[in-house]
Amino acid sequence: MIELLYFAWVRERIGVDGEVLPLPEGVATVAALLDWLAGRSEGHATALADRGRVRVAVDQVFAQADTPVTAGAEVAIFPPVTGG
Amino acid sequence: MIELLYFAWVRERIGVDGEVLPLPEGVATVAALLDWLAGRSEGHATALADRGRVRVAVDQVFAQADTPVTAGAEVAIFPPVTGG
Amino acid sequence: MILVRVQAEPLDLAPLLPEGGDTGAVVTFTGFVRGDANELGGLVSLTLDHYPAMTERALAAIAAEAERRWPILAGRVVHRVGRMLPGEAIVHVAVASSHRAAAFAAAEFLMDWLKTKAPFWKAEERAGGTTWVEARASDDLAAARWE
Amino acid sequence: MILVRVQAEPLDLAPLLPEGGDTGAVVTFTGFVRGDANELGGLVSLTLDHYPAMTERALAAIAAEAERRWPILAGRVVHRVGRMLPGEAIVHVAVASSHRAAAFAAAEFLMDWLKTKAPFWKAEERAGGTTWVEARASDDLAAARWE
Repeated sequence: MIELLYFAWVRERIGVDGEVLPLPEGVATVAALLDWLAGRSEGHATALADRGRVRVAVDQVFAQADTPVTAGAEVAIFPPVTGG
Repeated sequence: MIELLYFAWVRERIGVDGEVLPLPEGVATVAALLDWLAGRSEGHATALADRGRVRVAVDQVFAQADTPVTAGAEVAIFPPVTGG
Repeated sequence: MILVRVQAEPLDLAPLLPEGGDTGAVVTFTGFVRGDANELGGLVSLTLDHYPAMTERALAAIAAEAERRWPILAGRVVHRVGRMLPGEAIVHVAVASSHRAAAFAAAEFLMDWLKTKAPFWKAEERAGGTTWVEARASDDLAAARWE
Repeated sequence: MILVRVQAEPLDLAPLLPEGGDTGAVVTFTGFVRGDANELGGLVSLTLDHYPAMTERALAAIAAEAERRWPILAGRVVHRVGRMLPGEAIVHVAVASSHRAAAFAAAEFLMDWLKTKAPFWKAEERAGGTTWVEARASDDLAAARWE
């Protein structure tokens, strides 16, 4: 399983705070996970339409497109941060 | 007349807070005033021995060697500042 | 040692005072909610969303990097979350060091990295509705100065 | 408007809070007397001498230059004079602006210029006697960055 968490407008577009899913077959990186997620619902597709505007953290650390995703990971997806 | 004011170690070496003197004949600039003052006493000579370590303000504005000094001026002589 | 904290309560802006005899300089930064009266309707409120499991960890990493780069004697980074009103403080950073150059640099670094590397998101409530604030390219440039 | 003040009394370090809705950033600098315990005998006291007729005028000129360079909404520059003890504040600068880059730059500028262009002199009292502090070349270099 992997735990997905969504924040800010990513959460609003997808419509849930997060979800727990089996790691999809053939998905081993952040990029592959986003590709797979975008096909999951219209909300997911809208949230992930522009990958340049989406950031990902794996196990609470900022990740890149090629960062590995394995079973048990916590994967957070959100817009560029705007705190401070 | 001119009013001379001394601060920090310039004051301590000269031995007074300040003095009021007639503008010496032939003195028209800061540099000329310092040359004249250095001959006034041993304390003055010691205080002004190294001109590179002495700063001057004329009428409360930082002055250069060629800044004019005229009768009625307030001339302050002090080390490089160390506030803050 | 820089203390980091995330809280829903209003921030305490009491000054960071020297402990021990080595502190010669304290620099603070405080970010406030602007009212933006010039923009349509002004700002009603600002809500800070964050990623709780990651936030303090990210702030601690930023603080550790500052301590690696400058001789910091004490410091704090406190970020507020939840809903706040114009004039209220969003974030407060304080750094104590022996000399001012290090204190200024570390405080500015902490803010620049926090702005781009800590998982907070601002939503602005105006008369016309609530919108998520867009990240600013100038913040990325400011953070890149320290790479 | 930056208020400038010279006083013999201990400095008030209460935070500068936003007035009106445009303030997004406040940066402060506070300079403290260091105890210098590592140096022979440590520091007993620090005495700040100044040139009263010139001091506030010089500070006002420095503040005016900062206001010419950055969009400053409010600020203060307060310098203490007379005798003070380790841990006490010597100088406090606060700058409010809409954005952090201006607030940081203006506060650092105010300190760099104050250190080199305002008529204050420090005398350090140690067990061995009292000596005038030498000006530091690093302060001249810091001030020259803004020329």
